[in-house]
Amino acid sequence: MASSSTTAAEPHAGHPPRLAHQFDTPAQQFESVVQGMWLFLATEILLFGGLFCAYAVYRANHPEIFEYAHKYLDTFWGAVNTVILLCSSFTMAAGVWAAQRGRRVMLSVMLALTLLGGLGFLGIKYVEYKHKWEAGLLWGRHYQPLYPPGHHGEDATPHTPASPAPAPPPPAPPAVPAETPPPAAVSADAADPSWNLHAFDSGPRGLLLPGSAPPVASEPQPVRNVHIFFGIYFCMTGLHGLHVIAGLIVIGWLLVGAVAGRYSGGYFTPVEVGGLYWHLVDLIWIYLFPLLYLIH
Amino acid sequence: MNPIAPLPLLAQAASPTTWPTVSPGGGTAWMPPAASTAAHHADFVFYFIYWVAVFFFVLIVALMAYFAIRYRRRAAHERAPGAATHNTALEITWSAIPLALVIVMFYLGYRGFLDMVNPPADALPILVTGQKWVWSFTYPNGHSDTELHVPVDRPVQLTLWSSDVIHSFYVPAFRIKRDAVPGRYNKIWFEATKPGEYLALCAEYCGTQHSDMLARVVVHEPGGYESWLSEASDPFRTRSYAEVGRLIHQKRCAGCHSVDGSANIGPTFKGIWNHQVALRDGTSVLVDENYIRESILYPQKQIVKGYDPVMPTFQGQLKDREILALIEYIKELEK
Amino acid sequence: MAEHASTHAHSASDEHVGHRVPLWVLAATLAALLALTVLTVSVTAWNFGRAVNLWIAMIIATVKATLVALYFMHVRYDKPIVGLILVGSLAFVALFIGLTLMDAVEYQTYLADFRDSPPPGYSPPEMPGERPAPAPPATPPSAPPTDGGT
Amino acid sequence: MTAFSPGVALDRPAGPRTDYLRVRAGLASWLFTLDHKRIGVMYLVGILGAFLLGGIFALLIRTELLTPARTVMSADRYNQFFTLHGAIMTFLVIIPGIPAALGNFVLPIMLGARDLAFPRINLASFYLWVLGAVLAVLAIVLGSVDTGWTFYVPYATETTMGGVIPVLLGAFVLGFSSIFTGLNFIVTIHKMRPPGMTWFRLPLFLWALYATAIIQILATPVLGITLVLLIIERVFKLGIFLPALGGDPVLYQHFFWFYSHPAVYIMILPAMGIVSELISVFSRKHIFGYTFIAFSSIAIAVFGFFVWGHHMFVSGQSTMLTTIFSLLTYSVSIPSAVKVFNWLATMYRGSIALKTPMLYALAFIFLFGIGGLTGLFLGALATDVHLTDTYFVVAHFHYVMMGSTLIAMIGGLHYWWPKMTGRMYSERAGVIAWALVFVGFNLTFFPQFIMGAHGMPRRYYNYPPEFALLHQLSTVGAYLMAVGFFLTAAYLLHALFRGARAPANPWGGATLEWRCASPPPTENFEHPPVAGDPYDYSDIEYDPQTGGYVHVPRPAPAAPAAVH
Repeated sequence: MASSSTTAAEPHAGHPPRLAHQFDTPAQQFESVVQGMWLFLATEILLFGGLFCAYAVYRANHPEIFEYAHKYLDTFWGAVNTVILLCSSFTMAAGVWAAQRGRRVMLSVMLALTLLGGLGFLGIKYVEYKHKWEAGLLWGRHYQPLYPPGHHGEDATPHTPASPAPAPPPPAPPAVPAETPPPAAVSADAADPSWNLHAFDSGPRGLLLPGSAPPVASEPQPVRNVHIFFGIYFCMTGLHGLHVIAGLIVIGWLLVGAVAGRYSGGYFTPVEVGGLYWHLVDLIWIYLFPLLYLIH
Repeated sequence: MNPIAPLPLLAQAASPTTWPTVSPGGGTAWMPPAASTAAHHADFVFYFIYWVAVFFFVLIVALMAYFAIRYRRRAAHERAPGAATHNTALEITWSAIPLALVIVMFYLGYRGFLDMVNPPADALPILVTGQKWVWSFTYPNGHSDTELHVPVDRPVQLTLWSSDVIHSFYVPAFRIKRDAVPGRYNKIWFEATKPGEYLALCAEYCGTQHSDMLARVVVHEPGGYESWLSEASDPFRTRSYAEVGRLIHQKRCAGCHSVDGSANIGPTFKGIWNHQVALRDGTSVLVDENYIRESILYPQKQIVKGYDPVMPTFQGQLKDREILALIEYIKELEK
Repeated sequence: MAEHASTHAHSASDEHVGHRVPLWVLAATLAALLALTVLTVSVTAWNFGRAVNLWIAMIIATVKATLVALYFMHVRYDKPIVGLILVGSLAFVALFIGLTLMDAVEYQTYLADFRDSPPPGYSPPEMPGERPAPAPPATPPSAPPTDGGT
Repeated sequence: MTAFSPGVALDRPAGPRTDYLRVRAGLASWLFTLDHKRIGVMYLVGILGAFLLGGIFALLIRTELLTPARTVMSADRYNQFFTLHGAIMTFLVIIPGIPAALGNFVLPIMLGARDLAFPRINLASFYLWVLGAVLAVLAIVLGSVDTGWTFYVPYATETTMGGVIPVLLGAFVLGFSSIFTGLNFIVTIHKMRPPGMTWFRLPLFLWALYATAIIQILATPVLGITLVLLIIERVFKLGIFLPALGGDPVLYQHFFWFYSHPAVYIMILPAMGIVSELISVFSRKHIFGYTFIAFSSIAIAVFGFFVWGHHMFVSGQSTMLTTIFSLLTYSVSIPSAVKVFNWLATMYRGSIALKTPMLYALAFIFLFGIGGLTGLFLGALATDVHLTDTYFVVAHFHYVMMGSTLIAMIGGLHYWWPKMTGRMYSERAGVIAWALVFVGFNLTFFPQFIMGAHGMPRRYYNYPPEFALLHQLSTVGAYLMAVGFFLTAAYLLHALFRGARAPANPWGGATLEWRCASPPPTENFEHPPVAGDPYDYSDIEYDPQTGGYVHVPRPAPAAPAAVH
């Protein structure tokens, strides 16, 4: 990103190597690049801000969608991914620490660990996506769930109320939602009367006084528009996943440079800004995790 | 002093349409005729801002022109006589005066708007449906019509929705406008003050015939609204089925379907009865009562070859009897 | 705005750019982050009500995010302008979400009225996932979806 | 301070070896250049090309509106043309216009820097602009687009035209081009100011570009995510905005206007910056109320984020938010008014030279006066309900976006033309073209205020016959304006090849760009001059030999070394 302008500085009389001609001192260049990166991170925050806004609007107005649908998500794997990402953020910070001291081996190891962490995160994300794909837990009209919520089976066999949900491979989730609805939820859906339209012979009820409550209000309402949760879920985690992939490409490139000994205690700007980017990816996940997985 | 000119010759020659006038005269220099309570307030706010704006604009331009002439540089080396580079008191003054003025403007506009959104309890409710590209109005007795008829001096509340894209219901003479948005009800109310005929337009861009999405607005003298509604609700009392069908065609279908054999957005009604028509999917179908009925209620099911699937459904807007009347009219066209 | 022309005060040597956060601070930050992750997950065992649950989750997340920003991203050691950029961008996100949310909450009644009493002849589109695919309910009164092919 | 030695002015003409235009030759030396001046020139060429394209669409629209109903094209064609006109003019012309073309050229020189902080990102942003332009053209080829430049849902997700997705992608890419330009400008202004160039010695154009860059950074990403969501809605039917899936089309409008209203200030702020420069230089008088103007730019940039809902007064926005947005909308009018009064006070007791750039600046005040004051009608709720979505709005935003932004851009182009090309254009032709544009513009758009107030909705193919005369006046005005623009293009091109050699400082400006040669050398300054007050003309003297002005340093009391 911002670092690219500094990697191949044009030779300029009296300039140290790697100092671009428009700068006077390495410190000025370093500060400029870091500030540029921070401004770029600000645009990333605003970019995600749009999705957080969509989330906030639907969560505030339809909390029931989120309370119902998040049970399709597996808190255990979300938590594991959070831990992985936090650890990779730490290794990245440690990598910067090593780069500042010119410790090439440690920098390379730390970058490699960060890379592994990111790949692990994506691997788990892949498993989660695959499960949702197979279970029909998708956006819009593709939302055709095979299971009731709370069922985290990785297999794609249709759910029958008789067979309990197989536990996920690793130990049971730390917090199984206490209020898992009974399996009858599906049949409640089917019997929902809310779409039985009343014949309108004498004008729409919408024109009546606001005080007259609709007659179906007392009946147990199934949750409508659950697909919106999955639309938001895929947008948010998808955009975040794209950022993880971009971050991994940057880190891979840094790793190559580190192994080749391109960075020193006096010049480690790319490691620094790559690290900032990776921390932002972490920062956003820190919010996504409770907002998507920990609703209760 | 209405600047809206009578029809110039050039336009007359080229305009085949039957657009009614938006400003039938009687307005002011800047505003069309005012025919609702909201219109009078809106015009007051408009002219208040107008005169403030004119004052400041004339002041700015006059000073600018005066300075440009008075202090004109006559020789290239000439220097500016003045030196003041700032004057805080002056600058605070010319920030504060506009501030005070715009707060007044905001307040005036806000008061008019509050009146516009809070209907009186006894307002006459009318449902307005926007669809490409026709307005329909459903009256409290269930009658649905493409014209808006309202009594004079009585508040009317419009509840707007759209069955496809966003439209905007706009009556210039009443100074009201509100979007019709799919999936929700938007509301607005007005009280007409002058009997007569006005025009409602669509103000939110909605596609090919956006500019022809018009509706006649009739403000009745006291008592006129009730007699119109009872007459319009039961057109069969005095007319034959085919005659009613002709009226319905004029109101609802003529925009897309001709009766003289020429093609339009949809197929013509002439020469189809009891004939086979080719469909888009390669099959063909006989035009009979069932086919016409289905085309009106479920227009997306069978699309005639060569046409786009753009027709909206008329479910809930045409009653069975009215569909029968249309069928009779189409039969009649063959004679 | 207190930023000055930045070329002064730095020697032309290329040593000592950036900020050196001690390694133990980074490790302690990680430990705190992991502890907070355990906390935010385990706290879901209790239900304090919709709003409080959300607030607890968001406060913990904000503490975590602050730790990451201050130490991993070393905002704490940077010039104030960096913090200003971060806080400023968050403030504008808050502005965007805040005003949009205020409006959306206010106008929900318009949507609810429509849902509860749709206009005559309106056939609501079939909502995804409302009926399980294998067993559609008998005789839905509504006709084909209106969002057909316009 | 090692790198600098105080001001040796470079106002001798640069030879072919140093002049940025001729230092290297060949197409590749332009396509891969990292010189901000060359990138600025390439932007300028591209943007003027896009302006021609958008202008042709405008003329086609105006031709169609010569008569009610069909004049020369079908309704669908008309809908495509106004969409393309809007999208091209907004995203390809006026948003990048001043910052990316003129700003790119001038900013580092005015600052006393050798280049922008990130020359490669600067070049990348230019190529993103090119990609956006290619996508827009692709959209025209692939079945065009008829959504209006606002892409309102659900129309934009339902229309069958094939060009919708390319246009959305194009706008997305252009957003990133804009972000990178803004990012570059902010870092450059923060970090690359040479000694002596303190914040309050920044020329006001730079303050304006700085304020603009803040908006570009903070608002444009939201456009990005909005367009991505819209593409996903159209392709995959996501359901966040689509009413048929329980979504909310009004939410889309919030998303769209959160960017697109501040975008208006991306357009107008740099224009105000140019006018501040022009008024002061051509009055030979210190700008009046420097700090008020500088801070009013920042104030407009910030307030600009608080008012987006005023595009939605009739859309189904709640009454409460509508009221709040109306009140906040008026907050923007104060800093705008302050600027206008300060410009007038600058002219007072000045020494005013009515050269072409100054004429454009005066036209700006006139047109912005009308554009700004008609905004008051649209901010008041009771009148906005009547006026919104009519030609009144069309006229209002054309007065602001075209009459103000574009006019200032052309004024700036004339002002810096000698600096960019090293050639003078014909002053007489300049004045004639200015008069044509000015009269043509008012003839085009003033009748639209009258039409709109009388209830003529916008985006109408057909219209009531009583509006025909006003529409015809408007069309005649558009052609007049086109003649003016073609004349401008002709004499500027003529000047490029045949114009007289420009002196280093033809207007007597005191900002730093006038202290390097015309055209400037690649590195701008061998040793940047120590910046003084950018509006202090006391040591600028007319030099009859070159026909320009020269900087004659006086033994003035040394400026207190600003900060350290």
